[in-house]
Amino acid sequence: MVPLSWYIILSALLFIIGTSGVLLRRNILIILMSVELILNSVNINLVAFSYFLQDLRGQIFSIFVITIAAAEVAIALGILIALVRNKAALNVDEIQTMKG
Amino acid sequence: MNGNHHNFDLKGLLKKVFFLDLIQGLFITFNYTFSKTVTMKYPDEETWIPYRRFRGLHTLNRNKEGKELCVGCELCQKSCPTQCITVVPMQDTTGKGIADRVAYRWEINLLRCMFCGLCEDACPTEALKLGREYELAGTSMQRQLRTKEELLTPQAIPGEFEGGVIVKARLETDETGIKIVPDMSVQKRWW
Amino acid sequence: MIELLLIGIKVVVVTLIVFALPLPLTYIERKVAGHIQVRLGPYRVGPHGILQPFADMIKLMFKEDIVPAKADPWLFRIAPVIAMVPAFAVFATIPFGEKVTLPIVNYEVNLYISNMDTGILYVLAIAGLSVYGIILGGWASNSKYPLLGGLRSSAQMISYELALSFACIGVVMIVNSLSLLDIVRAQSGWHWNILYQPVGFVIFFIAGLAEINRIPFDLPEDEGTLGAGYHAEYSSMRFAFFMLTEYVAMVSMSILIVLLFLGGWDGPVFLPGILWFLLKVAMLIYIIIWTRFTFPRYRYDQLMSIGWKILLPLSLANILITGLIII
Amino acid sequence: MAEQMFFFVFAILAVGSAIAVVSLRNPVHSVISLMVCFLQMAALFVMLRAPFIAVVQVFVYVGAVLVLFLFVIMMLDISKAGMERFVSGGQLWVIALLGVLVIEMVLIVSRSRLAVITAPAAGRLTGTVREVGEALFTKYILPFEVVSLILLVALLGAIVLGRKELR
Repeated sequence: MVPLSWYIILSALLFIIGTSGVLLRRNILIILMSVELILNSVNINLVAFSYFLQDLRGQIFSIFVITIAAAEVAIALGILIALVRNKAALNVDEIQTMKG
Repeated sequence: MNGNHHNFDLKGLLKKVFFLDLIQGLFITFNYTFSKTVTMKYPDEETWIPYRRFRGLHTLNRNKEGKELCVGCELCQKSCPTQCITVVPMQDTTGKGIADRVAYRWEINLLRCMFCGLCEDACPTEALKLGREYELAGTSMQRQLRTKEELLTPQAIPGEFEGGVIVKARLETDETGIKIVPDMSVQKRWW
Repeated sequence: MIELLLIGIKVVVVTLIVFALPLPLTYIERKVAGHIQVRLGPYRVGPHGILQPFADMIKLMFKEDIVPAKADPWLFRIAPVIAMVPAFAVFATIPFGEKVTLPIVNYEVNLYISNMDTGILYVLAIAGLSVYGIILGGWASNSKYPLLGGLRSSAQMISYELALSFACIGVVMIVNSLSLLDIVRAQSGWHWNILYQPVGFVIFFIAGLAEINRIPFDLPEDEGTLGAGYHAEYSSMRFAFFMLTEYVAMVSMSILIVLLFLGGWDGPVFLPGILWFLLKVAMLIYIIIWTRFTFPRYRYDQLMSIGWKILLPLSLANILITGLIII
Repeated sequence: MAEQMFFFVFAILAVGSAIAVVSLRNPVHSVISLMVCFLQMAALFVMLRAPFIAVVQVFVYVGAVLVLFLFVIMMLDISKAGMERFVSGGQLWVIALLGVLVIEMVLIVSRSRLAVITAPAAGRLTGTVREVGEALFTKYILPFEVVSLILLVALLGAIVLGRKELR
């Protein structure tokens, strides 16, 4: 059988890979994808605990995470489209002004 | 329901809700599915005999005594827009003067011919006529250079035949190319 | 052990059948097209052109496989496969009938590979994945028309999958299960869902046509305005894979409609269930082909407004009314 | 044993594709890697007896979110973004920090009580749709409604953002 710690280590690895994407890349699209990766690594954690502790709360919570992530992506991509329409920049370092 | 005020179109709405127009369209195509097809099964089973006005492969005519009508006047060569006709005239050796000029060579390059029929119009003796053979595909370039001797042999469809019908046919393949042999006994109109 | 072997055999059989299905389907489609247009359709290869699909197959196999110079070579090559895999994966949970006893070895066999608890959700989720092949094929070609085809496909898929899933929910509410087997069992004895969910059926059928890119919603490969759309740059077997995907998707969508709304293998007893099932599927495939040669293609903005302004509210209202009736 | 083998296949593929997501230059390639990663996660959810979550994962993430990503990427001109040089010299401390984080996490997990928890032999939790649905609509109805409200707001927000400026 697969012990719980393996799942947690996997989820930690994915979390760190996602974090490195957010911290190292400057492309907004990649950053968004990395955020998705982070959210998903948390999901693995939740579902794994739900299984090993025989508690449904983990699964319920991961459904909420998925939902919120979908909403977040819709909004983020909407903002991105509006941004590119005005500034034509995909690099977060180039987006500094607050007056859109 | 405020039907009276806004000229409420109940019939139109029902039509839209139940897709009546679409279903009507489906029935039309369904009827066509089982109607008789108009496709001609060329070249395997049927072929088209064109009308007499059709401009196909050239033919050189003879008069009733079997003498060539072509006098080698070269007018067809002059009138040809693509210059695909070559005529070399010669004196008739029987010695009856200018009227007995005949063609020594009469060649047409079908690769260049566009079947405009100007040569036919230019011919003063009605020797040249664009016939009704249209299966001209061949396997060699040489085959597309037709000489006088070939053109003098009468074509499969007799000249006086009215045409404009579909007849039964048979596909034959030999080394010169494909041949569709019409069987004139069973004829039908295409419409 | 024998169970595992049986599953393996079933997978192979289903895959082979599904792989071979496009051959007769292309022939039937061309014949139906011909006769609707008062033509004959293919006629020369074999008697009544029955060998035409094999001729096409041989031609496609031996054509040159061209990858455009500026295309993304890796994605361009893999896109047809990405399109094809989900179309086949859908069949993992599709039931074809109840248990049958094999005649010679006297062994009972289930006519499905697996009966998932989440059957219908799985089918919809996997069917939604096949859009990846189209999008990536369009993008990787690095050419204008394929790109537009891919873009259209992605937007179309997102807007019609919603209506498609919502149309299923009505059925799920009546049957109280997501498993396709349960859904079919609940319909036995002429309790077909089309009688209880006529609106759901119409929405599912229309959205399904859009989902599998058939006329009147075949915008991604619109010959009139986009050349051939997403597969304009494809040739040879990669093109064949796209065609294969399209036909397999048509089959799976017909099967899904039969399972959800037309009672699956339910029918009068004088024929075995599997034959009823195949008969219904064949009829739906014919209807889909028939529609293709009857209706013109929708314009893109019309497509979007139908999806978002008509089908989606209608399907939501359908769920609401179904819920009220059930309560 | 077979389960461990499957876990390793899925985990290695997931980690590999996750690394590809953050390291590939072309955003489209990143999306494809992310798709692979999410599919592996769905497989892991199935292994964790949560088939419903797995299907939702495929449905929402792979079927909708990533398609949305592709749609947006195809609308943008990514040729400029593809030229980005993504690990500059000044960011080496980030990599060092992340390395420390990895070691720390592995240590914590392996030293803690978690390492000894193994799967329950016969759990009362089956993860069926019915179970999840009943919990969602009875015990967790308030969060569910809040989430649906958030989704509605997000929908409106996306529509407002996507609209062309009205002047």
